[in-house]
Amino acid sequence: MMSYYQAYQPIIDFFLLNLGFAYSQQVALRAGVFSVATAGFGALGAYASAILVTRMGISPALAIATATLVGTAVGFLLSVPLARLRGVFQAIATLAFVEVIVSFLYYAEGITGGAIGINNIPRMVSTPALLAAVAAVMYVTWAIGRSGVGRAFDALRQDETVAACLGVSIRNYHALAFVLSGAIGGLFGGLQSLYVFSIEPGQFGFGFMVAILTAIVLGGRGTLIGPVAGCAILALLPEIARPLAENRPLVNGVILIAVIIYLPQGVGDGLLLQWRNRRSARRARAIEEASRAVP
Amino acid sequence: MPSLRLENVSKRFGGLTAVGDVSLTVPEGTITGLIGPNGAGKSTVVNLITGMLKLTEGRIVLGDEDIGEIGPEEVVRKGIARTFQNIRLLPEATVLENVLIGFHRHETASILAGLLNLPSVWREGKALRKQAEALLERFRMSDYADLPAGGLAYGHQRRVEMMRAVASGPDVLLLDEPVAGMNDVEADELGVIFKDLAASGMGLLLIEHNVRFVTKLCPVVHVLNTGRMIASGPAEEVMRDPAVITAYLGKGQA
Amino acid sequence: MNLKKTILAAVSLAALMAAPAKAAEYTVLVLQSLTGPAAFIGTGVKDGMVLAAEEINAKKELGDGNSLKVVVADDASDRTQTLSLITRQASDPSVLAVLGPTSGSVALAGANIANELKIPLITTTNIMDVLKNGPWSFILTQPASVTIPYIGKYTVDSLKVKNCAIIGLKDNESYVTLQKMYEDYLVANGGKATSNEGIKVTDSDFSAIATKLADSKQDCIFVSAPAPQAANIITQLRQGGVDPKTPILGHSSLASPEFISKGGKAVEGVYLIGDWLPGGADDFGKAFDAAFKAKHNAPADNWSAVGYGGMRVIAAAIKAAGPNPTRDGVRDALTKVKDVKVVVGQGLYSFDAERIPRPGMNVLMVKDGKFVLAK
Amino acid sequence: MIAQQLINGLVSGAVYALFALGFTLVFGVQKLLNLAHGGVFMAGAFIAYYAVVSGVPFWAAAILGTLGAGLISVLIEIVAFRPLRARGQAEFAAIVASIGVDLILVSIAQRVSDTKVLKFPFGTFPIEFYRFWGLRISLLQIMILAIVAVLLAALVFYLKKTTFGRQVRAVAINEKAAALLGVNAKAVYFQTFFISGALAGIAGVLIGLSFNSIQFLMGEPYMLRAFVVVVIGGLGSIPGAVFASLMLGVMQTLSVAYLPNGVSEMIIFALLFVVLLFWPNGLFGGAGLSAGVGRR
Repeated sequence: MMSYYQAYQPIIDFFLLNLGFAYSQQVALRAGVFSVATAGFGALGAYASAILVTRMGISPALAIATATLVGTAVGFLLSVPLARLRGVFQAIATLAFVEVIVSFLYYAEGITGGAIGINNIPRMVSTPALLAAVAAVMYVTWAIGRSGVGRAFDALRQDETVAACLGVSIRNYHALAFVLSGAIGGLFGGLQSLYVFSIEPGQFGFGFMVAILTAIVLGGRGTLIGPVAGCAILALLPEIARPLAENRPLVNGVILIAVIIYLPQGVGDGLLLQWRNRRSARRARAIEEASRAVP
Repeated sequence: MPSLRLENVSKRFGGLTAVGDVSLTVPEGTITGLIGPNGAGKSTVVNLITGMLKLTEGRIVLGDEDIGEIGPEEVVRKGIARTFQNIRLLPEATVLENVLIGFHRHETASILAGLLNLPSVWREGKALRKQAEALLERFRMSDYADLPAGGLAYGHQRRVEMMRAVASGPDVLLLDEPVAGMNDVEADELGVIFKDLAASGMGLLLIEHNVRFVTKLCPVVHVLNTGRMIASGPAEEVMRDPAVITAYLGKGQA
Repeated sequence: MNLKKTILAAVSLAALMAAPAKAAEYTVLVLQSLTGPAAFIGTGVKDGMVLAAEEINAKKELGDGNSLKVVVADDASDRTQTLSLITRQASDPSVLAVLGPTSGSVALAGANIANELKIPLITTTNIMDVLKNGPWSFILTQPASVTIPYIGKYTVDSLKVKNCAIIGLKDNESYVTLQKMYEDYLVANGGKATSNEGIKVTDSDFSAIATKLADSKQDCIFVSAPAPQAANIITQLRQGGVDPKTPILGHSSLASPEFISKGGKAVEGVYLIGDWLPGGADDFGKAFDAAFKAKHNAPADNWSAVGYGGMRVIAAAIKAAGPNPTRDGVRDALTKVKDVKVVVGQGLYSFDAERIPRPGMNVLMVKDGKFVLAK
Repeated sequence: MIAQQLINGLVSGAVYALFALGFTLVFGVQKLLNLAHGGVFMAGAFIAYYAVVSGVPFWAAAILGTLGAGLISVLIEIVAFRPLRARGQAEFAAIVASIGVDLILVSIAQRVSDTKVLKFPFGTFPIEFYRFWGLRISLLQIMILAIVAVLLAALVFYLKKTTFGRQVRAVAINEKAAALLGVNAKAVYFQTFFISGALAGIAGVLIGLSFNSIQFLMGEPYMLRAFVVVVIGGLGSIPGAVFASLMLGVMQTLSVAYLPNGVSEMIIFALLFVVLLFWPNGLFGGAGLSAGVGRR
C-alpha cells in the first residue's frame, strides 16, 4: 500500500499544483474576465521563488510569500489597461502577456538563466504544504461564493450590462479578479519551482495555458468543485489509457470543443445545475398542485 | 426624494435622430407614462438616462445634480434603477440570488472581509437575505425563491426583474414595457404594486405600449413619435390629441 | 488429444530444463520524448536502443541466456510525465536503470528524481548540471566542452579564421550552451563573435539576418539550429547575398540526412561535427547501419547511433556488475565503463574520472550531397 | 542596407496582412475571435505541399491549398461556431472552441508530417534575383507583393461594391435587422469564413514557399503577430490591419538589424499594451466597437 502510494505520489502532487493554477484561472473566468494570464503569473512566481532560494538563500516560506506578492502586483498592473476592456481584448492581451513574459525569461539571461532556466533547485515543498495551499485557496474561493464579491462576479459573468445597471463596478471587480488570479498563480508558481527541481521558460507557454484552460472549461467556471473535477479528469485520462496520454493535445482539443458546445457550464457546474433544476422542477410542480387545490 | 428631469435631450446616431429635443419630468411619488409606437425612441430614452448611451445634446438632472455624463454603475448609485424591455435575468442564478444582487450598492462589508468570510460578511448576508425575502413576499414570489430564474414562467421572470430593480432602493424607477405579453389580470396585479411603490415616494417612469394600462395608472403621459415628443398632459387629453391618433393608427384614420 | 497434451508438457519441461538456473531478465526503462518538441531526438534514440537490445539478446551477449528487457515509455518532454514515470518504474525493484529523459530541463528533473530514488539514469543530453546533481545521474552525449573544441580547432587551425557571426536558437538550452562554448573557443584563441543572432525554433523568415550579414564583415558564420532549420537559414543566407566564400560551420545538430535533403546545393561545403559518420566509420558502424536499414527501411541518423551506443553502455555495466546485479552495482560499474564498442565518434566509449563520456567526434563536411570526413 | 531591410520588412508585412485580414474579417462580421486561424494557415501550406510532392504542378497545388483552407474554415464555422451562436453569449465559448480546433489541426499535422519540417521540392518556384540601385529583390518577393496587392484590391471591391459585401456589412452591424431585410445570415457567415480561410491558406503557401519551411507549429508565431496587428489596427478594420501589418513587418526587420538580439519580440508586444491602454479601439477605430459597458 505504502509503495503504491509512493509510486503515485507525483501524480497526486502534480494534481494539487494544477488544481492551484486552475483556481487562478477560474477566479478570472468566474468574474467574466477572459484572461489566460495564469501561465504568466505562474512563471513570474516560479522564477521569483527559485531565484530567491537558489541565489540568495532565502527561506522557502518567504520565497513563496514573495512569489505570491509578485503575482498579485503583476495582476494589478495588468488590470490597469485590461479591466475596462471587452472580453476579446482581454483574451488577446493576456495571450500576448504570456508571450512577453516567456520572451523576457529567454532574453534576460543574467537573471533568469535564459533557455537553460534555473536548475538544481532544492525540493522544499512536499505534499502537506501543497495540500495546505490548496486548502487555503479553496477556502477563499468558497468565501467568495458566499459573499457579495461572489454575487458581483457571477452577475458580471452572466450579463455585464445588467451587472453595471445594478451598480456593480466592472472595472473594480475585473481588477479584483486579475489581482486574485495573479496572487493564486504566483503562489502556485512559487510552490511549483520548489517542487520540480528545475524551471525553464518553455514550460509556461501555450501548452501550460491550454492545459489549465481545459481543466476549467471541463470542470466549470462558477463552483468550488469545478476545478477539482476538471483537474481530476485530466490527471486520470492518461492513466486510464496510454493512447490518451500520447495524443494529449488532440484529446484536449476534442474536450474543449465538445464541452463548450454540449456542456457549456462544464462537468462540475453542469451537474450541480442539473441537480438544482431537477429539484426545482419538483418544487414547481408542487407549487402548481397546491395552488390548484385552493380554488 | 429627488425628481428626474430631462431637458432638451437629443441623441443622434450618425445622421439618424433617434431622440430629438425631448424634455420631461418624473416627479417623486408619481407614475409618469411614456408611450409611443414601435421605434419611437422610448428605449433610447431609458438608455440615455441609465448611462448606456452618450447624449448628443441636452441635460439629464436628478434633484439638482447633472447625471448626463456618468456611466451606468454611477447612475445606479445616484438612485436610478431600471428593468429591461427584453427581460435580462441572470439565468444560472436562483430567484433569491437575482434579487440579492440588486442590493449590491448597499453592501458595506469590505472586499477583504468577503475573501476571508469574516463575521461582518455573514451578518450582512443574513440581513440582506431577510430584506430580499421581504421583497419576495411583497411581490408574492416567496415560493419561487430557490428556483433558477432562467426556468420561470414569463410573468414571473418580469417580477424577478422588478424586484431586483426595487432592491437597489432607487428614488426613480424606469420600467421598460413591464407588462408586455401579460394579460389584463396579471398586468393589474402589477399595477397595484406600482401604485404602492409610488405611494412610498418613489418616482416611476412607465414606458409602455399598452395604452389602457398607462391611462389607468398615470396622471401625466408623454407621447413619443419618431424621436419627437408630440404630446404631453393628462392621459384622457393626450389620447384625444389628433397627432397621437395619427401616430398610433396611421394617417388614413385621422 | 492426450498425445498433444503430452507433447506440450514435454516441450515446456524441456524448455524449463534447458533454461539455466540463473537465467535472468534485466529490466531497463527507456524513457524518451517520443512525442512533443524533442521527439526528433527521442524517437531516433529509442530506435537505436531497442535495436541494440535486440542484438544483445539475439547474440546472448549477456551470457547464460540472460536477457535485457526494455520497457519503452514516452514523457512527451512533459516533466509531470517524466517524474511520474520514473517514480513509478523505480518502485519496481527489477528495474535496474533508466535510459532517458531526452533533453532540456526534463532531463534535469529526471536527474534529480533519480538521485533521490537512487536509481542509475543516463539522460540523452550533454548538460553538465546532470552530473553535478548527484552520483546516480549520467549523460550519454559529450558535453559542449568536449565536442565544440573539435569544430573550434578546425575553424582556427584548418580554416585559419577566428572572427565569426553566430546564428543560434535562443529557446533551447543545448543549442545555447553549444554556441556559447564556440564563442568562448574563438575568444580564447584571439577571435570574437562579430554578431549574435538569436532565433526561435518556429522562426522561418531569416531575410533580415541575411541582409545584415551580407553587409557586415565576418570570416565565418556559425549556425546553431536543428538540421532542417539550419538548412533553411543557410539557404536564405546564400539567397540574401552573403559572400559564398565565407565558410559556414555548425555542430552535431547538422549531422542528419535532413540537413542535406532540405538544404540541397546551398549547404554544400558546410562544416560540422558528428557523433556518427553516416554509413558508419568502421565495420561495426557499417553493420549497425545495415541492421538499422533492414529494420526501419531508412538510414540510421545521428540520434539512433547515439541511442545504440547508450544501450551497449548500460548492457556492459550490467554485465560488469556480475550476477544478481543491484542498482548500486550497476551504478558503480557505469563509472568504470571503459572502451565499450560503439558506432559514434572514434568508436570506443568511456567515462572519464568526472563521469564525462569521451567517445570523440568527427569533423565532417557536405560534399556532393554527402557527409564526408573533412580534411 | 536600410533600403534592403525595408523591402524585407514590407514583404514580411504583406504576408502578415494576408494572414491578419482573414482573422479580422471574421471578427468584424461575427464579433468572435477565431483562434484556429493559425491552424487553417498551416493546413493550407500542408495541403499544397502534399499536392506538390504527389506530382501536382505548383500553381494547381497553391489553388488546392487555398480552397482547402477555405473549406476547413467553413467546417470550423459549421462544427464549432454555429452551435455557439445559436445559444448566444458566444464570445468566450468561441475562444475556447477555436483553441480546441487549433489543437486538433496541429495534432493531425504533427502526426502526418511526423514532426518533421517540410519544404517544397527544389525547383518548385524559380529562384531569380533582380538587382537595381544596389538592392536585391527576388522574383518570389515581387510575386508575393503582387498577389497581396491583387487580393487586397479584390477583397475591398468585394466588400464595398458587391451585393454580398453589403450583406456582410449589414450582418456585421446587426444580424437580426439584416435577417429582417432578407439577408441570409448563414450564407454570409459561410462566405466570410471561406474567404478568411482561403486568405490564410494562400498566406500559408506563400510563407512555406518563400521561407522554405512548412511545419505543424508554423501558425503560432503568425497568430501572435495577428493579435498585435488587430489591436493596433483596430479589430475588424481592414485598412487598419493592412497598415499595422506593414508597420509590424518593417519594425521587426529593423529591430533585428539594429537592436540587440531578442528585444524585438518584447517591443512588439509592449506596443500592444500601450495601444490598448490609450487607444483601445486601435489607431484606426475598428468597426465601431466599444470596449466595455458605458456611454457610447
